[in-house]
Amino acid sequence: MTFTFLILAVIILGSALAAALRPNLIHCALLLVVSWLGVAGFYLWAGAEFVAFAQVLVYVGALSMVVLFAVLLTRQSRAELRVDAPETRRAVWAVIAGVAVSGVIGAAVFATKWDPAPVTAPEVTVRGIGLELMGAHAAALLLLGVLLTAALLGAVVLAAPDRPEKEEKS
Amino acid sequence: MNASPFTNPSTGAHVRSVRSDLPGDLMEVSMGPHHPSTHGVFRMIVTLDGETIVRLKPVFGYLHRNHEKLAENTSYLGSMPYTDRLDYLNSMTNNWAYARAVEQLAGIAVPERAEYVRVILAELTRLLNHTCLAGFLMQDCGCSGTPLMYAFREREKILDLFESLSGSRMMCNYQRFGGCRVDPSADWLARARQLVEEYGPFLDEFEALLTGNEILLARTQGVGRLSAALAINAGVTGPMLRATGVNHDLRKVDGYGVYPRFQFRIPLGEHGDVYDRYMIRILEMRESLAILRQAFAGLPAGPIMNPAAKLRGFRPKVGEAYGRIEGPKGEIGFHLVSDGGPNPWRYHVRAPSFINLTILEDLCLGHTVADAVIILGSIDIVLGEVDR
Amino acid sequence: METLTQLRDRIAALFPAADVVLATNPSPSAQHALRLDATHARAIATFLRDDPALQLDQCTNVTGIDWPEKEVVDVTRTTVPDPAGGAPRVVEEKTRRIEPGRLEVVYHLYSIALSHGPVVLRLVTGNRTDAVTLPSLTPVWRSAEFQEREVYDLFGIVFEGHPDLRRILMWDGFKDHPMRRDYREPDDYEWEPTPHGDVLAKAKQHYPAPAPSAPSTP
Amino acid sequence: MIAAALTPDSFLERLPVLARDTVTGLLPESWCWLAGSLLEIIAILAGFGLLFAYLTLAERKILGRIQNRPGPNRTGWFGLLQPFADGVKALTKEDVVPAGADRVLHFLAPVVLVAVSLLGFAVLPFGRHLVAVELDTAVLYFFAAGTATELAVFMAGWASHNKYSLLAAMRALAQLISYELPLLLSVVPVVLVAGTLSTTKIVAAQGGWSLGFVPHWHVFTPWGAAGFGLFMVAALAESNRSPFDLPEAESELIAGHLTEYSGFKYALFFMAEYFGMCALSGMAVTLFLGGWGAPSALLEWIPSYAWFTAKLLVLLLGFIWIRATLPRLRLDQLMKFAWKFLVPLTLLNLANAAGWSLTAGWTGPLQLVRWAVALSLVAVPFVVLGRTLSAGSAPRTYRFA
Amino acid sequence: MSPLQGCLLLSAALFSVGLVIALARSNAILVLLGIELMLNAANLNFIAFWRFHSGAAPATGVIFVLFAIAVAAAEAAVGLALVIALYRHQKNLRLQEATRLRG
Amino acid sequence: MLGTGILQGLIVTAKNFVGSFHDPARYTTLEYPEVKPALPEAYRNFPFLVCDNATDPMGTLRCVACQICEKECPPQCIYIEKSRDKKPDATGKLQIYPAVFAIDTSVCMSCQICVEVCPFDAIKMDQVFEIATTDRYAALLLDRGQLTKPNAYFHTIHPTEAAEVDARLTADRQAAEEKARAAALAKAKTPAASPAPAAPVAKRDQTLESAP
Repeated sequence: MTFTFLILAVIILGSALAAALRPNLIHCALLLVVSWLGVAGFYLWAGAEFVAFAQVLVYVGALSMVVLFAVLLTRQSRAELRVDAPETRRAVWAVIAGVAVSGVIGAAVFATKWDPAPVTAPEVTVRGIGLELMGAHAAALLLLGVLLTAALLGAVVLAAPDRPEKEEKS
Repeated sequence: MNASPFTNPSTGAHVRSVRSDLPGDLMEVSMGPHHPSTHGVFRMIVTLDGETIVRLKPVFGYLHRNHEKLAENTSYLGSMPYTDRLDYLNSMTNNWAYARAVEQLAGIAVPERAEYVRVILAELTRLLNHTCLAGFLMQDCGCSGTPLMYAFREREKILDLFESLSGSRMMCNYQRFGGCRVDPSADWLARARQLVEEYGPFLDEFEALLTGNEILLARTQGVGRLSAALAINAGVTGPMLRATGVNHDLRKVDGYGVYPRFQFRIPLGEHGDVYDRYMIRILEMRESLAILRQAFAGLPAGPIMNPAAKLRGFRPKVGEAYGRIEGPKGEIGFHLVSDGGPNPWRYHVRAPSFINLTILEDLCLGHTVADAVIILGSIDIVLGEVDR
Repeated sequence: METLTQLRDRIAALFPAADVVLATNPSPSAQHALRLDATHARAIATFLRDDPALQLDQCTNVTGIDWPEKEVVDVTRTTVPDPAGGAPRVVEEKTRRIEPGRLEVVYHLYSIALSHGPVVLRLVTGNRTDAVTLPSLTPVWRSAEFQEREVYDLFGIVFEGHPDLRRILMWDGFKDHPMRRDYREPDDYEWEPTPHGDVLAKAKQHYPAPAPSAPSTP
Repeated sequence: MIAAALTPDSFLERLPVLARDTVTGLLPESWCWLAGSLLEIIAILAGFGLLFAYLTLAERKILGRIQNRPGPNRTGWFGLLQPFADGVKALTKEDVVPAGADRVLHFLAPVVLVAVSLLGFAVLPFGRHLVAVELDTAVLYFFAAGTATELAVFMAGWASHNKYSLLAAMRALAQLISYELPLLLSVVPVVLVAGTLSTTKIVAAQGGWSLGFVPHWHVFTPWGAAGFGLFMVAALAESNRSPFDLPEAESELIAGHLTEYSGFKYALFFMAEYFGMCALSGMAVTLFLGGWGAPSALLEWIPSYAWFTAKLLVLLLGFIWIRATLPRLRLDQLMKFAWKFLVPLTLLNLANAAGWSLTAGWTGPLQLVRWAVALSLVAVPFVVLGRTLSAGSAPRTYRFA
Repeated sequence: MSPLQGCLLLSAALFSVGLVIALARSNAILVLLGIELMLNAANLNFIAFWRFHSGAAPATGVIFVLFAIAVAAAEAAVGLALVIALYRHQKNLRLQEATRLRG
Repeated sequence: MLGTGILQGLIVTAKNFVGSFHDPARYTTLEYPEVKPALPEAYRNFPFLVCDNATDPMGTLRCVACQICEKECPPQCIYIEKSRDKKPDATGKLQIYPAVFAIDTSVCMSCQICVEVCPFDAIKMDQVFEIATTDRYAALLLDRGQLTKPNAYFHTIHPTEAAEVDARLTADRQAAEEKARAAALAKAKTPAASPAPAAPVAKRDQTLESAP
């Protein structure tokens, strides 16, 4: 349990919690970007460089943009960006559910007897990942490619406006 | 929104398409009056759907100084320097149009040499205006000043000529009722001739810089299309009208001055879009060079002023006249009503920029903000003339 | 193109109820005009635009003119034969009458298709105060849109049927119509030290108190 | 021969490293790593800070010369003090935050932007021994670090509470979504051929010369030349430079996301723009132009970092030259250009590079075939796609009456 | 507490926060973002086990996370496309009002 | 092919870049305070009053306060008060002179109409344009003393026009003298005849008719 880990945990959870509470959609999205960056930091701390950079590239580089784009495309006015605060009843139930879930998982974590951790991270090079992907996980990779293509096409079809004269933007 | 009579096809009027089903997520942007691309203090209240314009209302008058009221309190001669300040790029043609209106009102003849000099100066002014416009339009398209600076480099040379002839670069105050104020010297004519010879290569360079540029083509072609029918009905004149393919040039139609003596062609557009408007002006400059060469060759000797014309105490008889010439921006006309006094009873300027602005909204609808800027640029307005 | 007189007769035949007067222009320009009455103006304008022999498709210029009320001295000369048998005498009879004030809108029409013109149309209001409504010709010629707005703004002529009749050069809150001959600029200017005599005198009038900070209403 | 005596590891070549070691040698052992890193950071900040300062001056002077005017020449000898005068001016100007602005984001945007645009320098090999961080995943890191720049532009635009800025924010997002993809895809062929994501190894892969004067840089292969062109176009868009400076379109959106910024925050935006430009140019040098490698064996005695700087400056000059010439694209045209032109070309280029590396063993006449195929794979799609892209717009001929 | 436990607790907490966002907020985009957070929490677990638990294959955890990130990206793209379609349809993003599958 | 137009443009800018170092036709900028523009002779700026003798500027002012320029000035920036007494002018004839002659250069628009309408060649256009001041009001109101400049100065700035004016004035003066002499002669011959009218004011040419 290192100091770095604690800082990362505070960043990740703090920004996620703040995002849960902010009324402003853009703030929520930007705070979640911070949270994702924290997660990337965690990967880096854990020694998974490649995953960390992939996380930044995908989440900060692409997903956040798409989210912000969606936020801006679906606004009616500036005031509209202020989402109404969560209804108390729903919020209470949600918090209860959340606490229950973390309670259960936490209890399980403490109840389980874990093996001692290895001292150093497993050595994973980019080359190694590439070879694994093209070797053992080739089928999964192909499937993923199909999935991504399908998702892309689906997204375009869904988001495309009914009127044909409007420009496709996303 | 106003109920629009334009939507009534039975009147035969030109319909302006106004979207009545404006969806909710619109943004209203007030572009101007201090916006770098509005060519002065001009304002467009633009309603945007995303970046697409669904409504545009031009607002102007920020430079309004009631030029016409001033003229009603000033003698006929005293209004001449004020006409310089209408379209401050084209003071020579403004002067000419005003002089022509007064000459029609009072029946003053103009000596032949003066007519030639007027043609020379008017064509130089056309070069000046179109060069500036090309530069400004490229600036609106997002060039970082380079075409504008090249245009200004050449414009300076013409302004130098104006300065050494009339004493002032822009506010020339040169034409008089019945002639011109100063007789150009042989030295001046030689310089002007040299400028004309050097202008063709400059135009070649300017065209090489941008006319074939793919980005410019993509930006300007098909943008801001104007139909010939709407252009005529909306009183659009000048290069804007000719870009729609209408063969209408007052130099040919009215044949005023000594224009009928010169051989020149009128370039005509086909699509009426921004690119056509730009190219028509470039081609017109080349025709102007041809006119200038002929005018230099044919310039007769003789007086520059009609000796019968009065400077002081000029009181035309009761009556009225509308005099117009083909200014670089379009038909510039002056409507004068005289009650026999030393000041005009009514003095009205038919400003081409002002009337060409009528169709701004029609051109911009359905285009983006970036297009609105270049469409406005291609209309070629000078706010001194629009607001008067 | 047919002469203006022929044109007037043709219009009179087509629109028998319309009152079309030939207004002559004594200046050397000889740009005579047709004065139309308000009720038929738009119909006649449409006819002028659409008639194949005229095709006045371009309305170049729209102007307002203000003619305030003025006293006119009409001189009628009558030749009276001298009863004594001498040379006939010319008797000048002077009558004074008040010519009522009116506002006038002038349209200059040209034909691009047939390259002729101008045909000048004039519309006259009843007076300068309450009967200042004229039909708008914007539905016929779009070019009149801004120009009629300008005339409305500067002269206060209300154009009926104009799609968007707002002030165009003056700001929306402005009250008066500055191109009218009897317009007096409001005494609202800011004082600034100027050596110009007139302005100085006006400033003294405007700010009777020595302190220029407290303007008084005139 | 002096040149031979100086290569490859001359004193000049090792000078920066030696300087660093001398300083860190003064400190206790446990501090060495920290001090070394700090020195590297300081060196990068100082070096690129100075480059930024003089790049602004150079841009203004070159633009001036292109436009037949002298450019800034009043402050100091030939205007050499102009950047500092600008800096003082920016620092002493009032910092205006518009009413209704999101103050926190408004403040954070320029800071984030500068911070993020500096990150990329960490993995650029400036010389044979000069790379701040040796990373196995350096290329991935570089692009991951660069992604947040448009996020900062968005923050600036959105937080300013200004409609022009908001439009700029939208444009920035759309532009990023469109250009991130071709930028990455144009890099992939290099990674594919070099077989590594490490920048130092990519540079090493381009070492050596044929006949002593034709370097094995990627730009001298058909796919590499195409990749370089595509990368530079995407880099232009990525760094918001003309003709893709849509978020900052001064003739349309006044200054877009910068409209409501003044004083030092405004200067920070400029700094970030130039840092981004430098970083992307540095990446292009690394990936395609052989990094710090000399163009000829005979010139190897010149220190590697000098070569890197020279190549970098040439690319930056290109940025300025293009800015001086071209008009700006419209948003929809920009996206069309990205999706219908750049992305297909980069994908084809990837296939081309794959074919190139598969046929590496071909010799003799087969080598000619290899070049012909690769060249046609570059040229034919370029012409065809270019034609479809610019369909309907061409110079026109006019009739006269 | 071992590092693994710490990581798992962090992951659990992050998952709960994501769950709370997804359940409590009514804006469709925020709900999507909550789900994204939950996915991230799961990824955290993979890396934690890969790093701090012996016996795993050397690259499995990393590759799992890579796949998960890719799937998450696809999910977000489709999700946001749905959001935009929803907005076009009902002019707001309140999920409570999106009660019909057919328009 | 896509890109050729762009390349063409790049070549043009490159040519201009290189040209700016060796081709004065391309590098057209003048650095103003150090390099002054060469003003053409016709250049006009604000008006000034011509006096014939530099040592006695007020005594030899050509202006006779006829106020034509004041009336004709379009922006009405000239302000003249006539004197109550008369002073002999350059030819020795008694004339009214301007007690106050002020031009508000903050209003003046340099149109040259005052020069054109002046029947006495008394007001001419100056070429001084560096008249920036820190005082917006008083410093821009030029009074009689500031406005008056000798004929020699007029010769330096507008030599051609000044020579014409001088020739015309000399001719007019001679004509007037001759006429006066003839009149005196005639008077001597026939003292009953009415005295000849005073010499008419110098007329520039036919285009200038006398003021209404």
